[in-house]
Amino acid sequence: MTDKLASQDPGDVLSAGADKFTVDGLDFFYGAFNALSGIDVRIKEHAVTAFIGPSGCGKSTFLRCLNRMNDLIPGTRCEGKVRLDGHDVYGPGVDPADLRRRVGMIFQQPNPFPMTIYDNVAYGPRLHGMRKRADLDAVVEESLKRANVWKEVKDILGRGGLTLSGGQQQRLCIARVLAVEPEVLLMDEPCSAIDPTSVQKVEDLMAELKDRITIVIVTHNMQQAARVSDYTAFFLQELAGEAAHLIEFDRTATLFTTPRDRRTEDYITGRFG
Amino acid sequence: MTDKLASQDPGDVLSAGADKFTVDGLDFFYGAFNALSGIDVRIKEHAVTAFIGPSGCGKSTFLRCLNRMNDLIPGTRCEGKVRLDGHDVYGPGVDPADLRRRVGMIFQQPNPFPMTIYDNVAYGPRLHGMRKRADLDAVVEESLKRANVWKEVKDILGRGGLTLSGGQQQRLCIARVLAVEPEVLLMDEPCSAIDPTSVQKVEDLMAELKDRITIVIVTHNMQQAARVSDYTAFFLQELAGEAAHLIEFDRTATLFTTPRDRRTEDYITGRFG
Amino acid sequence: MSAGSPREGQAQAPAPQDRGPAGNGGLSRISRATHLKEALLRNAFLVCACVAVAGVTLIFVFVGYQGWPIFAKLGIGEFLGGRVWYPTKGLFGILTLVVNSLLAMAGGLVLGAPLAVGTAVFLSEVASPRVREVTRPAVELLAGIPSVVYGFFGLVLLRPIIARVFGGLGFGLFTVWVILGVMIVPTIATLTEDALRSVPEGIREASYAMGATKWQTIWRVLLPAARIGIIDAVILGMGRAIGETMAVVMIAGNAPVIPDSIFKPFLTLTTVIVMDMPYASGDHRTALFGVAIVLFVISMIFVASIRVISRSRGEGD
Amino acid sequence: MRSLERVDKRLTNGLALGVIWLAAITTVAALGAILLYVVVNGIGSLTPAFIFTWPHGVNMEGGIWPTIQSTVYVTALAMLITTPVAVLAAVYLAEYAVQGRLVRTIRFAADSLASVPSIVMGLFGLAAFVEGAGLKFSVLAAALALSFLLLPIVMRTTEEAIRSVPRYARWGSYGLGATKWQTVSRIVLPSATPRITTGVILAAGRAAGETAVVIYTMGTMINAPLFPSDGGRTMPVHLMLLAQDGINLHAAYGTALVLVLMVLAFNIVARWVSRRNRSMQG
Amino acid sequence: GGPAQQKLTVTGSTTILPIAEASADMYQAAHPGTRILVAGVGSSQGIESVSQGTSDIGTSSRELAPEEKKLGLVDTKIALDAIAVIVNPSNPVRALTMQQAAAIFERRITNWSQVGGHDMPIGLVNRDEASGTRDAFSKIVLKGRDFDRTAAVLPGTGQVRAVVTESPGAVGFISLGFVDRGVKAVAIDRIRPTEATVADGTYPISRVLHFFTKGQPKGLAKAYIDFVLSTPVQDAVVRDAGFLPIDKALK
Ligand SMILES: Nc1ncnc2c1ncn2[C@@H]1O[C@H](COP(=O)(O)OP(=O)(O)OP(=O)(O)O)[C@@H](O)[C@H]1O
Ligand SMILES: Nc1ncnc2c1ncn2[C@@H]1O[C@H](COP(=O)(O)OP(=O)(O)OP(=O)(O)O)[C@@H](O)[C@H]1O
Ligand SMILES: [Mg+2]
Ligand SMILES: [Mg+2]
Repeated sequence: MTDKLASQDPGDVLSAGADKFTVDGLDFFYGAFNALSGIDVRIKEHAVTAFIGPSGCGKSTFLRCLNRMNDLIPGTRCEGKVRLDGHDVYGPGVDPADLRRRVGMIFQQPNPFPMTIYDNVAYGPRLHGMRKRADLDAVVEESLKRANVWKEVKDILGRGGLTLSGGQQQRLCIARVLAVEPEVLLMDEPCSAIDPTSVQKVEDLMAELKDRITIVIVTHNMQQAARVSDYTAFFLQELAGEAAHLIEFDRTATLFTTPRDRRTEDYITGRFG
Repeated sequence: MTDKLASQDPGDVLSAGADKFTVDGLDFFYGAFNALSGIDVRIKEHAVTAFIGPSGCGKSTFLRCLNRMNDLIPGTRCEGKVRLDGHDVYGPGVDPADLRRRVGMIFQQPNPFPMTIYDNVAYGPRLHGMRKRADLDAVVEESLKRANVWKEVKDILGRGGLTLSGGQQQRLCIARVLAVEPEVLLMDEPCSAIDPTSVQKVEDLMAELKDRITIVIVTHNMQQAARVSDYTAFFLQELAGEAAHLIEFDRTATLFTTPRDRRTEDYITGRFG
Repeated sequence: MSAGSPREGQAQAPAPQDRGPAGNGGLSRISRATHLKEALLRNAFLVCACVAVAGVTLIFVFVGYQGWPIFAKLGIGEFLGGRVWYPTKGLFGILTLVVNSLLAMAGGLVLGAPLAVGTAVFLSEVASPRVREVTRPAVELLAGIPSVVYGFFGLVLLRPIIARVFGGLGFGLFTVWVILGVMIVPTIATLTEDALRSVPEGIREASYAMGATKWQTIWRVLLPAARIGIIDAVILGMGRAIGETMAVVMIAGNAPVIPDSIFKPFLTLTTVIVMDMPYASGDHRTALFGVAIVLFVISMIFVASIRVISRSRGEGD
Repeated sequence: MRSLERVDKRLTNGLALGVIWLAAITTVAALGAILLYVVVNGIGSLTPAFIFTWPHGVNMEGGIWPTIQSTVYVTALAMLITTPVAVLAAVYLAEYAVQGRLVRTIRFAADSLASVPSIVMGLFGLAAFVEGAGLKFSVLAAALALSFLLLPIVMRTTEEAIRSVPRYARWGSYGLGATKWQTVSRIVLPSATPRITTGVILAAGRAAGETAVVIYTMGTMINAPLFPSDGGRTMPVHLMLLAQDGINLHAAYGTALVLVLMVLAFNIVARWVSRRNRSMQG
Repeated sequence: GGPAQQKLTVTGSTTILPIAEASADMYQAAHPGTRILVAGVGSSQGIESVSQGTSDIGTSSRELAPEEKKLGLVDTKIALDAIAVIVNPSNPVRALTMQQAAAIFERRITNWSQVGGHDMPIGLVNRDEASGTRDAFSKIVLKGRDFDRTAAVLPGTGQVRAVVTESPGAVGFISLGFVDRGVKAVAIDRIRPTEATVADGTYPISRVLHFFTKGQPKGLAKAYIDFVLSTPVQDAVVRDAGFLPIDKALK
């Protein structure tokens, strides 16, 4: 029944814009444990899509399927199709490193590298072969500006990235990703470990970025999902130890006001989780 | 302003029953970091008091002040008065070990000792000098029954406590505490690491126990606070790095339906945290 | 107080043995016996912990007492700076031995440190769990093999091979380098692996998520992030190499000169003790204890520099 | 251009990972070579007669029994002296000590002790125990000198073992009104015992293989020591003398093999203890 | 009855230690109840302690010095030690003069071509300072002058032999009894080292090993010395230790 629902939705919702990611019948396994089953979803270009659901329902797992971060965990397996602009992400010969450059990722815990702020941002461009100091300077400034943190750090670019406050660190991490010009930005609970003022700044940032970048955000905070996203996907693992499913996917406004599934409604009204 | 509020409340709320704990002007320090400031609160006998608030606001810290568990962390300091039945808990010469026997504690992570189920429960009575096998047998059975876990373990008392499921482990830990007949039970997010069925059992348990024991529970789950507690205290650390305060303390029904402080309202309606 | 007062609860409680005088609903005091016992135990443990301090002091006192006269007699400059070690002629300058020890250590490090760091990176970043299951015990076993066995192996297998390939007798720096290089691998590798593992997982993920290859992540993020730990490990390896005795004595050739080739025999600070102790007496024996003082001081310098480096990290980022 | 760069990146990655593999293979190969060489050459000597009889003759023909006995004796005695002191010291550091000058001094001393070259420890034993305390060349003098060498090793592994006991387990005990010593003795130490045991066994392996310390404190006399005041010759010392002499290499190979097997056994037992522990907790 | 003393102390030369120890073991095994303590403390110390009476037998690998002659010590020669200069069998050099041998070990000659061999650098192998063989070699060949200090210093006869066996350019010296087919003993001053040339005293690098007693040996001391001189010990123990039996020389 879940599958039917999920495969019905796209039709309705998809009319709105181009699909950046198309996921069909995705199953994911940690060893023998089937964490996700039969996920079908379309992620719209230049929009913010939120993933919500109780803890452990596989939101992060699914997010990490999109840029093949799960490849790094030994013993995991992904079945089904994930397409980026129509190209199979798991296709033969696809370079996951290049994929990850195009599909950037922000984590719950801000994780600047233990190097200077400048080097943090320059890391990506350098990886991909940029060497000239002037070019790097330009990219660093531009990225920090886009990440809304330039003003705070412009005079201390030589300081260690870890000396910043949590919220600044998180924006530094965003700047670091922006420096490699990703097309998609995956954010896994980017605001749950930072202070309210910084949360505000990050949320503003997302609104600005989505003109040029497709954004997917996992959040526990329903208010946040409602505030920032255009589309929302609700995941649920109904029984401990069983696979999680995508229960409902819709425009955020629709999903929060008139959820079609009773379980979605229970969740967003706080009846469990 | 916060202080004023907190010191006004007791007057209203306290009329209802006897105070088990009276806390006045408590300040707590981790080294130089002032984690809690100016906490005044009265904890009612034979009632369940819930502490709520965002992560890091000092709920656990405050709980651990009540039975001096913080003494175990080097470099910590507690100022102000904490009275149990009117006696100063931090008074000179007070035996923290005996205090802790009277004020039992349950932790977020179930923590059975690496010994048999029987020995886990007998540990406390043995510490305090009980030696006779028959007495111990009686206490173990009685405690496991009161903790709602006797049926599940009565045939495997000789098995290691760590072989039980998480939820059973947590109830075993409760039995272990009940075996030393505490007057107060401090529970620090006792349900956040266990399965829903066990959560149900633990909540039922609290309702049964409060006839004889005063219960204080820290929880992240507002629904749970609403379900199980008679009184609720809301803590908040308004700025990262600053001390947290007690924002509001009231009967649970009142606090959840008509919070007096806007911050309390924001929190319980999920506007932050 | 109401009916179910705490005193009732207590009545059923197993009576604690040493409940203090105020047990009657108030808070009991710590009993004298408990207090004494805890204090006694605490101090007993403290004494045990101080055995380590006593050990270092005793070493300093005893070895110092036996060896100091040579410094007094020759003067520190002549003992440390004298170039000729010729005990039967009454010449006790150890500069040659110091230089040889440093040469042996440096070469062992140049061979061993990259091997060890490579192995550590392999264990922590490259190996699949199954391969790691085999490799790590091998590294640990390498640490368990007694140094006399290394020496024996070097003497009977490696030395003849080197003699055949490079000519000469097979004794010399090169042979020692190879053996020391292998011997310090476990020391450096296990500590480096620890350092790499303590780099937060998030940093690894962040790097991969930016499109870095495994090697880029290792080279640009992990090794720099673990660098303090790696430096510590290398210094410990240096200590191990310069203090190594039994393996070196069998393959060094023990000529008390600075060798003019890496295939020529040489004598070090540690091996001079093994070679001469059986027959040394008088000033000669004192001088050997003097050499022990020098070795002790060198090892203390290594330990102290690890301290300093680790502390500077605490203040740095 | 971008794709060229990608090829270059991949190539570097492949090459570098290849070098890392090579490093690991070299390390394992070094171990393999040593073990193989010792086993192949020593296996022929490994007869009951070799193990259970006394050496005789000028160049030490016959067996190595007294050296085995000496090794086991001195190792056991050293562990007996070291273990309680080291464990209690570690209890102090992990459970009682407050960060401060004293603890820093103790840690610095332990680190220094751990890095004292064993030849220096040997001379120290000679000066302090053999001559200073008048113990002569004896098992006791050797065990004392060895225990200074082992103390920091056992201390460190024990402290790690104690620290790895989850603090929740401690809290559980304190929360029931246990005193510090009750918590340490009934919860912390029992939980840490398997790891402590592993550390002690590994340290024993170290003691059994030690040469420089023993040769100056126990002497080289072939003897089957009965009392701690007796001297003796351990297997590593025997191997060293045989190797230096270079005449009876058969016996040397045999001794090396027995020594390596003994150390191997220590390692395997240690591994087994820790594995069993892991599976019991899991 | 048996010997008057049941305990005997033998101290002195480390060179003789293997003989003294092994024969003590054998003697004690054959005569339960006797106890023979053997210690290697050096020849001088052995001579001193026997003359002072702290030990019953002093062993020495050198002759008595002039002032020691007055101490009233009785000499029993117990073995011959001849030292062979050994080279790799592939080395064409078959003979050296005493001067050449000395020059080689002082590194005044550094290439085999200087003594009629191939053009090959000489690899010197020396023994450690504690070695009696080195001491004797230095006295007899170098006349007390210094060994070259860059030579490899090896702590055992077998090691010297092994190194010379493996390295074409190596040269060393070991007791004649340890010469085997892996090495070649060169003639010195045209005399090849054999048991015969040693016994008749024509081979120049040899010495006699002594037991000294204060007065004529009596009791257990005499029994022990006789045992050492008996054929089984001379043929097994003395040869095992690398020395030559004394009877070949004196009988
Ligand atoms: N490395 C792993 N190995 C095995 N199982 C895993 C691993 N990581 C996650 N899981 C399991 O997969 C399921 C989904 O986990 P995931 O982290 O994706 O959930 P989530 O929705 O992101 O939860 P949260 O909101 O707590 O972050 C969980 O049951 C989890 O226990
Ligand atoms: N041992 C400690 N040393 C120093 N600071 C600490 C320590 N434990 C907690 N803190 C700090 O004290 C503050 C309060 O922590 P506490 O654990 O009491 O919060 P909490 O409300 O229980 O949070 P949570 O809901 O996440 O459990 C936090 O800022 C925390 O970082
Ligand atoms: Mg997640
Ligand atoms: Mg908490």
